[in-house]
Amino acid sequence: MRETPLSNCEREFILNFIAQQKRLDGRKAYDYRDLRIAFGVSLGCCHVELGKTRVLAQVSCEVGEPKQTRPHDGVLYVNVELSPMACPSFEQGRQSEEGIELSRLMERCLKESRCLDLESLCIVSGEKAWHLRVDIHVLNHEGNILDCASIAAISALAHFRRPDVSVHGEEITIHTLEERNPVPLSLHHMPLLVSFTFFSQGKYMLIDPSSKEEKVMEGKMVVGMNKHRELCTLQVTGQMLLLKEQVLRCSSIALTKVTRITELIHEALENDKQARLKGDKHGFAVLVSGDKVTSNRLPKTEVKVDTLEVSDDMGESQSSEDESGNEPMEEHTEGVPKESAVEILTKGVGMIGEGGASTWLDVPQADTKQLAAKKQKHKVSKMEEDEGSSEEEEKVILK
Amino acid sequence: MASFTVVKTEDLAAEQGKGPACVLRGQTSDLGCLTRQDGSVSLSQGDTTSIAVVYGPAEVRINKEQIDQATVEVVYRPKVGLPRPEHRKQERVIRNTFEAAIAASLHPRSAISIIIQETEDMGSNFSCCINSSCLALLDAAVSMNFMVAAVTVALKECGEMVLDPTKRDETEAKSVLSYVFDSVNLQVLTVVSCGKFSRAEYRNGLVLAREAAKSVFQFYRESMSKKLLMSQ
Amino acid sequence: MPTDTRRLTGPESSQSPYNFAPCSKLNLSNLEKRPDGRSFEQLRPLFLRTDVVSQARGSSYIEMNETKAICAVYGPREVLKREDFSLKGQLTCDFKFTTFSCRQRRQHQQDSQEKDLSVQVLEALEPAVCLHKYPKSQINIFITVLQHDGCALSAAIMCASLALASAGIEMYDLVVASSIAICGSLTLVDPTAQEEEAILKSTVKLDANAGAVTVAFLPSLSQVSAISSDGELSFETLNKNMQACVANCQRLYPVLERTLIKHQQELEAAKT
Amino acid sequence: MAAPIGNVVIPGDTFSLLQLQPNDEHKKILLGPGLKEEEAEIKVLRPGILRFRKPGVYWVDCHHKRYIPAKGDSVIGIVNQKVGDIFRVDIGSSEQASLSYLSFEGSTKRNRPDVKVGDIVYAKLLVANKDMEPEIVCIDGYGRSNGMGVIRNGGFLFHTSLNLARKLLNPECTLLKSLGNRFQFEISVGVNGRVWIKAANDVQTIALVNSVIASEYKDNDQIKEMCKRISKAVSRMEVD
Amino acid sequence: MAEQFKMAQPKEYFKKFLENDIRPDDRELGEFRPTILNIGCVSTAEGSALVKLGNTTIMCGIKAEVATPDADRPKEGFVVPNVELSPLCSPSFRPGPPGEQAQVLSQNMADLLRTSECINLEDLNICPGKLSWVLHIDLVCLDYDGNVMDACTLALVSALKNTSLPSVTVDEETGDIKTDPTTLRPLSVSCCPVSTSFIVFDHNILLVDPTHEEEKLATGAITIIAEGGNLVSIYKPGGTPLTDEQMEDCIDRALKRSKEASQLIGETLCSIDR
Repeated sequence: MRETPLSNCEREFILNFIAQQKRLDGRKAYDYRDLRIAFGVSLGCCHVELGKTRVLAQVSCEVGEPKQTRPHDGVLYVNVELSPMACPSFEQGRQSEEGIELSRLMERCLKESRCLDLESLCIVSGEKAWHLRVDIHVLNHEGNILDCASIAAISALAHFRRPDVSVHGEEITIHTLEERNPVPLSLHHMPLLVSFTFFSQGKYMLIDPSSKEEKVMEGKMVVGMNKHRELCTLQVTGQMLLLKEQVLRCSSIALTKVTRITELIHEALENDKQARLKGDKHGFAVLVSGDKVTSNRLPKTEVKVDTLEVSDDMGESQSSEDESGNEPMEEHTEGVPKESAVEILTKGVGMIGEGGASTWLDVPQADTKQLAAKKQKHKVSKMEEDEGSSEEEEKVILK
Repeated sequence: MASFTVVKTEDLAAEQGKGPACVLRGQTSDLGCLTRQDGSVSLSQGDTTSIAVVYGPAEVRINKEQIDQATVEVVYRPKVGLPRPEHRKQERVIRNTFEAAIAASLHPRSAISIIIQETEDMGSNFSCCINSSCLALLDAAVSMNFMVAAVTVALKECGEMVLDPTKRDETEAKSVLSYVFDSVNLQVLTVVSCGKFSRAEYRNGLVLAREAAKSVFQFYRESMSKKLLMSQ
Repeated sequence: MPTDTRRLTGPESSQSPYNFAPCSKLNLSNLEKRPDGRSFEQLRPLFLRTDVVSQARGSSYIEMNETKAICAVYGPREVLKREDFSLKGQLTCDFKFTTFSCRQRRQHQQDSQEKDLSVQVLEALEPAVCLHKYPKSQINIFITVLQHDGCALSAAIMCASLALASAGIEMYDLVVASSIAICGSLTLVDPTAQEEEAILKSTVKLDANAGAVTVAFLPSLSQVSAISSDGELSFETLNKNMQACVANCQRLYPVLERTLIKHQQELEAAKT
Repeated sequence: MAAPIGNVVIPGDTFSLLQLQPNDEHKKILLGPGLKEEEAEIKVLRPGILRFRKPGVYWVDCHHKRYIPAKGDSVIGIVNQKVGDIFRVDIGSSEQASLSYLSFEGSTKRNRPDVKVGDIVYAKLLVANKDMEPEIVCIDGYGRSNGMGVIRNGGFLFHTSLNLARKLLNPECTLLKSLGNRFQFEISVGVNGRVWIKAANDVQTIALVNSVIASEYKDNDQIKEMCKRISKAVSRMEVD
Repeated sequence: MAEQFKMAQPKEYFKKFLENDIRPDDRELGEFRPTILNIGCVSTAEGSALVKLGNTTIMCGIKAEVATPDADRPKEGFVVPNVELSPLCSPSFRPGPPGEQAQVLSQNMADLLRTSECINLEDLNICPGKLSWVLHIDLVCLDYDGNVMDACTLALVSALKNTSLPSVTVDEETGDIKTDPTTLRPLSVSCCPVSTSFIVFDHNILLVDPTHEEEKLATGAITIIAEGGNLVSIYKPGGTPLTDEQMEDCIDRALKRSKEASQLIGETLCSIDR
């Protein structure tokens, strides 16, 4: 779908405004929009709101064969979905430039940072291992999907638990959650992505850009880092040059942001844990309070119905079936006589019903042998009775 | 073996906001929860939640253009993995349902697209999808001949019926039926079933679901009134 | 992760149980009778039928004992893309084995052999069709082999030419095809899959002459529209067997002819 | 029971002509958007608030973001591309509107108006029909611009829901009044939910933009309250 | 003349017929097209059937292969149904991967197999955790003239009932696999579900077993799968809302049809064994 184009007046205004060290939503250059992390009822399901940008991440698992190249490791798939849901300009199914870059960066952040101990996911070396899958769905695109996605993904991994497995010889058993508590993944550290956008030859720098700011930006630098100041990715895109100082400055800003966000994630995880322990309500259902003007809530409602038929006795349905035999059906029944409807034309060929048109194997009335011949040519004997083509083939054979 | 999500047993057991068999779980709606779309809503029925958004009447792809009416598109997005045939089937059912509801002839040569994201399937996911889509259409004020409401009923082996079943109920049930009704004369618009059932059971489910549908429609009306009256 | 999200997929890898069975190989060196009891130069009974696909412009069904194929012809249709407009109409051919048509299960996607066969059928038919009569348009041929027991190519060619004819596409002549499998001194007319397989397997230890030749022939013009041979054959053998093939084609021709006449008569009958 | 004028109606609701005007059902009535007559019944197609204007005009005042063109509407469009001698203009409808370069004041084949891609124009819908591509013009019947044309020199464009735009266009609009008491600014509002504002300086402009957006779900007292706060905040910002 | 009329306003054309309760192919509203069933027509498949429902033609072939079962279901085999709507069967299909409709049909087949439980996946296990059968069930449409769903189910069930598997054994200690092609074991199919499809014409008339033309004009459709006296599935994807009476009527007819069709399958199978 076509997206509303950005008008010149918006573009100029935003750039001016940035030049005045101001932002449309009144943030300072290095402010994040407010961040909200929520977890679903299912484990490893995380929903992150960064301002109005929303991302949902879900971790799932299956048992499969490990890669030939790394027989002692489990496998981690990362899948980023940009659908028209988030923003009309995204195409369903087809991966856009943006989408590819996004998944690439997420992979670098999650896989190549080795934040996840894949060896612990191996069940039988070279034969069976856990395949983890992180599906990242962008729900609403108001800018800076990347940071939002990385937060969602890493929190989801931290929140996830996989079923326990035990191996006896060749027998491997996946324990149900009743039998054994699910086990958490061993997460070494939490790498996060922080993106910096640059304007007017890198003169001005903003973090956590809004979608409009992204539209007018000149270039972008993405820093992947964990709270121990370990860099896992660094990527610069766009046509602009950066000074060494700027890069260093960015990394130090990134550090402070990452530390703060990591705290928030841990907080959120803790809250969820407490809620589950206390047996309080948790999951997305709770997010919607219903006191906003645009939101509403319907308490659970008893539904009363006057006496129902006794459902579980077959007799009932039987009888209803019998009645199907008589009057309401009559007008439909002719054409298909009840008894001996089936006509066996030849070995393995039967038919019912008349009327209607059929161009191939049109049997009715005509001598059934013809069809017999048509279907069962292995018996050349049959062919003799058949005129036309089959006579010919007699000739063929005789010659 | 398909990739699966993990849900704690106690969460399945907890049945948050779920009482006796003939109860609709608590519902919450959040209209316009997203910003980039013409209409959006996040709906929850008990722990089952889904987000639906609507664009339209919007630009249509040339190969899908119809000169006499709007083209209705539905995209269903599973939470895990890429869309598979089962989701195609679901899309088809949802699309046909809304093709009947939407007054498409008013906007020829345009597209009305509905995109549904499964966010948490804790039972009766199909109903949740239909209902959220309908609310999203209302939020986008797309012209409709009538509204639709879906209600799921699960039939236990013992013959007991469970309205708006949770995941646990669904797995224990011998069959699960989902009915969709129109708001004008509460006739059956859509039925999808999973598992064997007798004729009588179908009828009983119908009666129960129809009753429940009324309160769903009431919920639609309240949600809309609340939003509209405040913003006039 | 599932590679094909548009189909239902089973386990990643599975194989035919017959891979673990002692394979009964047909011994060609001292073969005095063919497994299906035919003499060496005997053709299989040929059965043909037109108008089998109601939705198609023209269609036909062919059966040579266990080899069964169906073909539908659509068009002339307008070409959608402006750039491939041409004064000469274009003929396309899409050849497919059903997944269950052979001993080993086949994949849904068209494999290299099927692509190859598509081209061969196309080349055999093109000379027979008056393409100059269909400018700016295309004619599509779709062939599906329901069961493969040798001579898929010749079956496909005959089936397709009949389908084209029944579609009322203007043609110079029908195309008849026949094939012969050669193994040293032994020649097998109209070979079955088992025979074909045996020969291809045996190539290594036998002398130069081992393979098969298929000839597509325009009987009334008595022109050869295509020859395909695989395996290794000396020139003389190839030559000799080509003649034999042509002869067989001439014997098959009346069958096609009759079927077509019957088809026309039916049309007339339908009119009145 | 009388028609629920001023109340919320939702698709599928129906009421008879009699309900609409109990006194004399012979009077001619006119059905606006969101309503349709079916077997002597009035059927609601869109959710919204049922409105009535004398003598017999009924319509559903509904709340949406997507613009559906209607003849004579004044809209703000963004020029998307130049094709030959027409401009394709995005007005937020399913199809882009066409704008001939001749339909500007004083433009002739010789002197074409200076319009660049990305410019915003204030224009009127000349052709709006579900089966035809919408066409907009920047001149009235007498070839005068009267206020229409390209909007230049600064300001900021933003998008709102359509009924907020309609609210702003209402001469009784509390928001604009109370803002007007405190700031000096130009505003132009398109019924397609596009609003352009230009105030003394950028800070004020943004302040106004935000207050307009914020006012969507506020009643008049809250709006007044908000305006006070905003003006304070702005004066503070302008100091530093 | 009739042709032009049909071309110009197909809907009116059909109305004219339906006014006197007859359909263009002189069927009554509740009448099926002749159903021809040819079981065991492809000898290269472990099981096969060809179904003709009027012009609509579906061929179903079942290829059995062996594979290692899933870790979480070590005692189960696989059934993998797929419906192929090839460009051969109708001008409306193009070469390439299956379109939406083919996918929906495939899914319907899978759901049918699952809910009707006509195949017990544990029967398809050869050696727990080591080896299981994979039944690749491929349904190829050879002529697309409406009501493909019913034809598919009929073909599917017949082919399954026709399927027999060679005996495969896994050696305990060496773990290598042996196949004995001479001894064949028929696959046990517990039940015989039959689907019946209707379309709604002009918002009120119900037509059973629609042709392609009728489907194009339909304002709604409904498919009911019945097995014995029970219902396996009711599938009404949107379209015109139906009254309860109409639904009941559909169920009646479906139950009736299921009897006839299973009779057809049964007797046809016997005719082979003879």
